[in-house]
Amino acid sequence: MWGDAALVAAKDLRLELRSRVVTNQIAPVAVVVLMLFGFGLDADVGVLQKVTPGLYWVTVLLMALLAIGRSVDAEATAGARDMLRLSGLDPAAIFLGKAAALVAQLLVLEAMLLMGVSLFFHATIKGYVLVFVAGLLGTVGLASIGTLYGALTGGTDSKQTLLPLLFLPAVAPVLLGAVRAFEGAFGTNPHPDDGWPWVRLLGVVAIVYTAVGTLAYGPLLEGSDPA
Amino acid sequence: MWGDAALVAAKDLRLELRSRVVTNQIAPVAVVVLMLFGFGLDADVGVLQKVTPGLYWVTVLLMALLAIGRSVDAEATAGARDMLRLSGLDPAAIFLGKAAALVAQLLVLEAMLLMGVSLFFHATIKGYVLVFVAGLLGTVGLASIGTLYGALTGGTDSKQTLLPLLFLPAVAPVLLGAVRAFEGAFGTNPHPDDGWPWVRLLGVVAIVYTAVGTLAYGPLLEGSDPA
Amino acid sequence: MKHAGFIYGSYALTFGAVVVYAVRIKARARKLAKDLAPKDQRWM
Amino acid sequence: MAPVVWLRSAVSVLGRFPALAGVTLDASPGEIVLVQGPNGAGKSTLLRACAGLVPVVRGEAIVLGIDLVADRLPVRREVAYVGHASGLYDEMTVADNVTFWSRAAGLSRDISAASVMASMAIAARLADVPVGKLSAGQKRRVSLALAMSRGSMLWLLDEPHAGLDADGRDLFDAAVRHAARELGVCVMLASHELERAESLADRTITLVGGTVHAAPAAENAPAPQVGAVEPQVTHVG
Amino acid sequence: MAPVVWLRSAVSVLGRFPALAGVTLDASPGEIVLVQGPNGAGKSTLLRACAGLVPVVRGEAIVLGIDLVADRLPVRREVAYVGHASGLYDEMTVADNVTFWSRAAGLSRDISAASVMASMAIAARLADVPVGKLSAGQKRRVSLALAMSRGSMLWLLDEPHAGLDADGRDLFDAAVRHAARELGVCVMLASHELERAESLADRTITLVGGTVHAAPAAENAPAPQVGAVEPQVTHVG
Amino acid sequence: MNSPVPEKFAGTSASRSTQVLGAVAIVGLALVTFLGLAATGEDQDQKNYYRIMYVHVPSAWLAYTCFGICALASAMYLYKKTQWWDLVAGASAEIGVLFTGLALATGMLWGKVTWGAYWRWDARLTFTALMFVMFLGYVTMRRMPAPFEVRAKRAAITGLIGVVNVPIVHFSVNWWRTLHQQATVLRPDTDVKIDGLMLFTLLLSFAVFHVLYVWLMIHRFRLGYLEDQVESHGLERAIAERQAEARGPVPVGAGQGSGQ
Ligand code: HEM
Ligand SMILES: Nc1ncnc2c1ncn2[C@@H]1O[C@H](COP(=O)(O)OP(=O)(O)OP(=O)(O)O)[C@@H](O)[C@H]1O
Ligand SMILES: Nc1ncnc2c1ncn2[C@@H]1O[C@H](COP(=O)(O)OP(=O)(O)OP(=O)(O)O)[C@@H](O)[C@H]1O
Ligand SMILES: [Mg+2]
Ligand SMILES: [Mg+2]
Repeated sequence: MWGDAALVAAKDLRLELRSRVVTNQIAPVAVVVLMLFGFGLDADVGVLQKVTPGLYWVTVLLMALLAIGRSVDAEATAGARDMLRLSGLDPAAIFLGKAAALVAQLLVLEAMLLMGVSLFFHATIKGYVLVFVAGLLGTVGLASIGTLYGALTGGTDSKQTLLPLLFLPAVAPVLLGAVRAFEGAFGTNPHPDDGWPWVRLLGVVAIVYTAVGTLAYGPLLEGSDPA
Repeated sequence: MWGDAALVAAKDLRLELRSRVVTNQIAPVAVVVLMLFGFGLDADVGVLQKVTPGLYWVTVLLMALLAIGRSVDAEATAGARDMLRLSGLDPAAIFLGKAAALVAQLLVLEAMLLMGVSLFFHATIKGYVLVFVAGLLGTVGLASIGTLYGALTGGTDSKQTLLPLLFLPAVAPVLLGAVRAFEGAFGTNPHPDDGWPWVRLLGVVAIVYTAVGTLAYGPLLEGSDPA
Repeated sequence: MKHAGFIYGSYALTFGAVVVYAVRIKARARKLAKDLAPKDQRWM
Repeated sequence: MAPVVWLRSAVSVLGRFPALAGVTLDASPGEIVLVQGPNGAGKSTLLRACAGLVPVVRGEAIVLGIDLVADRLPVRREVAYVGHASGLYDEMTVADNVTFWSRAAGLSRDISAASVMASMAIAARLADVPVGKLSAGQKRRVSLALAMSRGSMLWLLDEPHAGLDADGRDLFDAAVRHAARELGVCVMLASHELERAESLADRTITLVGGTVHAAPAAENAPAPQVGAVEPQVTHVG
Repeated sequence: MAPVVWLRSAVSVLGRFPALAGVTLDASPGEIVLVQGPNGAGKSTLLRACAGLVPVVRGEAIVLGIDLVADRLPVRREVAYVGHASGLYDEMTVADNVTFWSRAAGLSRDISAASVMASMAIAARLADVPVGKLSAGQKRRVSLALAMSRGSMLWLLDEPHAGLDADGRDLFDAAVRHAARELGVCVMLASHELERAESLADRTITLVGGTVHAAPAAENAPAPQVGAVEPQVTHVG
Repeated sequence: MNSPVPEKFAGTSASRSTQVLGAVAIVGLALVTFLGLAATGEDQDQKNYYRIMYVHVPSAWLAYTCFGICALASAMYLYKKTQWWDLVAGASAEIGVLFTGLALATGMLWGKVTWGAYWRWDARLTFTALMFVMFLGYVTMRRMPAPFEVRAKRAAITGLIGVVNVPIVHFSVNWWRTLHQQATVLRPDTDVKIDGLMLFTLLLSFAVFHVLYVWLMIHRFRLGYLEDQVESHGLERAIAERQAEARGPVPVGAGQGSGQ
């Protein structure tokens, strides 16, 4: 199973390396989005700094959506889904592999974005460890939810269901926790708690969704193309 | 030509009605983003109200990006592009039709978002006419720029993501004008001008890009499949 | 001078970038020209 | 009669690969030409080049009196092309697809979706089924029916028999024969089902490595009339 | 020998449409069975049901000793299936695709991509071309080569000849014959190229409207051995 | 069309004219450096930081020139459809990206010393950055493989749209009153406000940067032409190879095309 997961992750990363979409194209977009945020809120620097963690994670969410779109598109055609189902790959391995590839790509993006934020938004990082841990856990959470979400929306028929609405309650705690943790790390949190308690939330969500994904991906991959 | 445009618009809307991607997938994302900002800034209602127009339009922009991706995807397969090229439809009509369908979808989303904003962010709309006109013109600008760049970047190997790279910079004036106009309409503008001057900017951008798109869509559709 | 680093740095950055760019396009031209007959190397 | 398709040393490039490496070919009105050859020989590319979907970058190409080297766009609305992929909107029903594409092609509103479907004997119950749910052959029938309804004088059909059942093949062959014999349509088809295709075709051209390997007749027609084009011989290779 | 495919009044539903409306069928090891029938008859659905891609909702189905009604997932990794669409990654090169799918299928690392490609005579120059750029027939060859390399005892091939050139067909037919005769593989193929397919097949089954219309031999084999399944007769329609 | 290249310059993108231009540019830059860093006096409130101006401002203006020429050449391409105009547009845009990047970088250094931060949310800064990204997109787009006419037409349209950014950047300080320096030299009322030697140095720098531009343009244009030439020679070779493949042994089953 771990071997299979590595195989799938390597495949997804190879697709990315061939197209370089994330590195060459999504990354600049992230920067532009940040600029638009910055300019849209330029009125006063105080507000900007206050909302920096929120803007950061919303940008990450957008990047994640684009990256997930790519990851899903790779298996979007009916033929590709069949191949995957017949491949003999354990669905859990497919899930873990795809999520891992997504985490790798997102982490690179986030590191870049963090530099952008500290340069353009004058964010000063006070807790590096907190940023790192919260970033990692938040990313794992986003990636596993995203991969699940992708399986839900990838098949043609499920588009007509309300399943994608599940995305909403799932992703909200991750983003919220991550924003709060970053507020702690950037020292912009008005509350005295320093962000670490939120990391626990992020950790729980990451673990839960990774577990749910590992178990549920099979049935989802299964059910997503009834025709 | 108007008939052709209506034909294309009706087709795109019909595809949306059948797949419900915008309503089921894009709308929830918008809600997540709004909630995120809401929670992030709830501590201080003053700040929240001050940045509401900015957050509103940034959210609209994100949704527009996703909806445009969807609109481009409809014609993304090699076969569909061929059919469109061979169809005898005037490219200008294809552009106008696709942009119009996009405007229709975005307006629905924006109306929902506006309700969300006034409910959750306690935004009070003082100038309904201003909101309506600025919203409409801003949306037309977004949709025409998006459709244009969709053609520019569609069909290449890296479809969805080169799009934003070119689209976002062009869209900055729209975003800016719309935010300022909404600040006027929400009464949160620190400056005394009430937002109408910005509507002029929005109008100019909408007209310019609709004109450019009508003229340039043919060559772009043409060029977009290098293989 | 106060902040001399920034002032000299900006000059160095500007000239340095231009030099790097110039060297790169010239080298690339040299490399490509190797595979072409002299008559095919120039527009005019 | 002036040839409908007139190619002289035509070259087309996909990526950096010269899929057509100098094709010389004439096809006249009313003629059914079979293009055969091994996989990757360039059959599909040849049909796509004639449809104005792929640029001709060297040589000369005049199709339906339009010079493709100068401007290939006008030819697109004049031809009826069916490729390997259907290009129909999978999420829209058969009837909606047929209506949309017929209107787009400027077909009269009198021609109903049902009558287009009937031309390839597509069951009426399928009208409300999304195209994505159809079987391979059913989808093929829709594509062929749409192409044949365009009233074009040049049909470019890429493996039209693939996916069709015995009835469908007979129906299709009859339609092609009728179009060629009665209406003077020029039909070019690529196929690997040689027996069936050869019995339908008037002439067979073998494409190998992007060039015509063996054509029974020498291609010697003069260049057909075109707006303002001087026939200049630019043989390559 | 126990049949590899053993269906009794099997029903499969696509959306609300019973694409298989009660199919009874046996296929033994070493047998080549041709499934023919009009468009939309359910041939593809039959093959997909046997591959475990479409559920059997009524009747009985035992494939490779696995009861599909109870749990169809385990059969998937046991069969070699080639459908209408290729399912390869268009953006990845041929070699990368072949390597990925072979590894995924658990093939030994000793089997190189080149050797898989060679089994369908895919030109070595194509190894580095993205699959999306291949011609229809070249893509088909890759799919077939991959399926045939899986070492499966049941091959389910949906219109395998479509797109293949003359050489490719000969190569493919020889591979199928070899597998059936020498290795005892059971091959089921759907096809509309009746002459070619019938000469290859041992037996032809005609499917019409989701049921077997005419099978030369009565299907009378007893249910093959399965883990813990009681053969319960649930005939429908 | 092709005239022989002098022996001396074969295999390079240089020529007599570029040698002369290059020499002028080097001397000019040396002069600007001397005047800018040593000869000119201190500014009252800017102290010495303003010296960055002599590279920052000409870089920004040259970027305008580059994108202007790119747009002009793009329009000419759409009108004439010749490779020459396409190459000019591509070369000019690429150099424009370089100098926009330099204006940004030097502006950020300047900002750090005067405003205390590398970046401020100012209209000119934002739009300059957006202009940079847009033309970066333009350059990326030109590199994507596509048939010449297709790529050229697309690039031309993108270039024409992109140039709209130039007036936006230029007038942004008037439209959105903000931090960045208002027009000092190119003011609507021509009442120039700065000291004579400073002004001379700035104008000299402006001129020298444009000489540099011409030099870069010639080299970049020739490189672009070489790239196209190599591509088209590669095509000739590929065509020949494919024809050879066709003349080789006829594949079984493919050769017996007989017709009637
Ligand atoms: C990242 C930061 C900066 C960027 C992107 C930037 C960009 C530009 C651009 C595009 C121009 C050309 C304007 C025109 O004439 O249309 C310009 C001019 C100029 N900049 Fe900056 N700039 C930056 C920072 C600064 C700073 C910090 C200063 C000094 C306080 C400064 C002083 C000037 C001056 C004096 C001019 C000439 C103004 C004129 O005559 O129009 N810039 N800058
Ligand atoms: N980007 C590319 N790089 C290399 N080769 C390419 C590229 N794009 C296309 N090709 C080659 O160009 C040829 C295209 O041929 P085409 O599709 O016209 O073949 P065909 O005669 O229709 O074959 P088939 O019988 O398989 O349908 C193929 O050999 C393909 O490998
Ligand atoms: N959602 C649906 N609604 C109605 N009919 C459907 C639906 N999904 C599939 N069908 C029908 O089910 C049948 C599927 O048949 P299948 O694809 O197995 O045919 P086939 O025998 O392989 O045909 P072909 O020769 O054309 O490949 C078709 O008649 C199709 O119209
Ligand atoms: Mg083909
Ligand atoms: Mg089928």
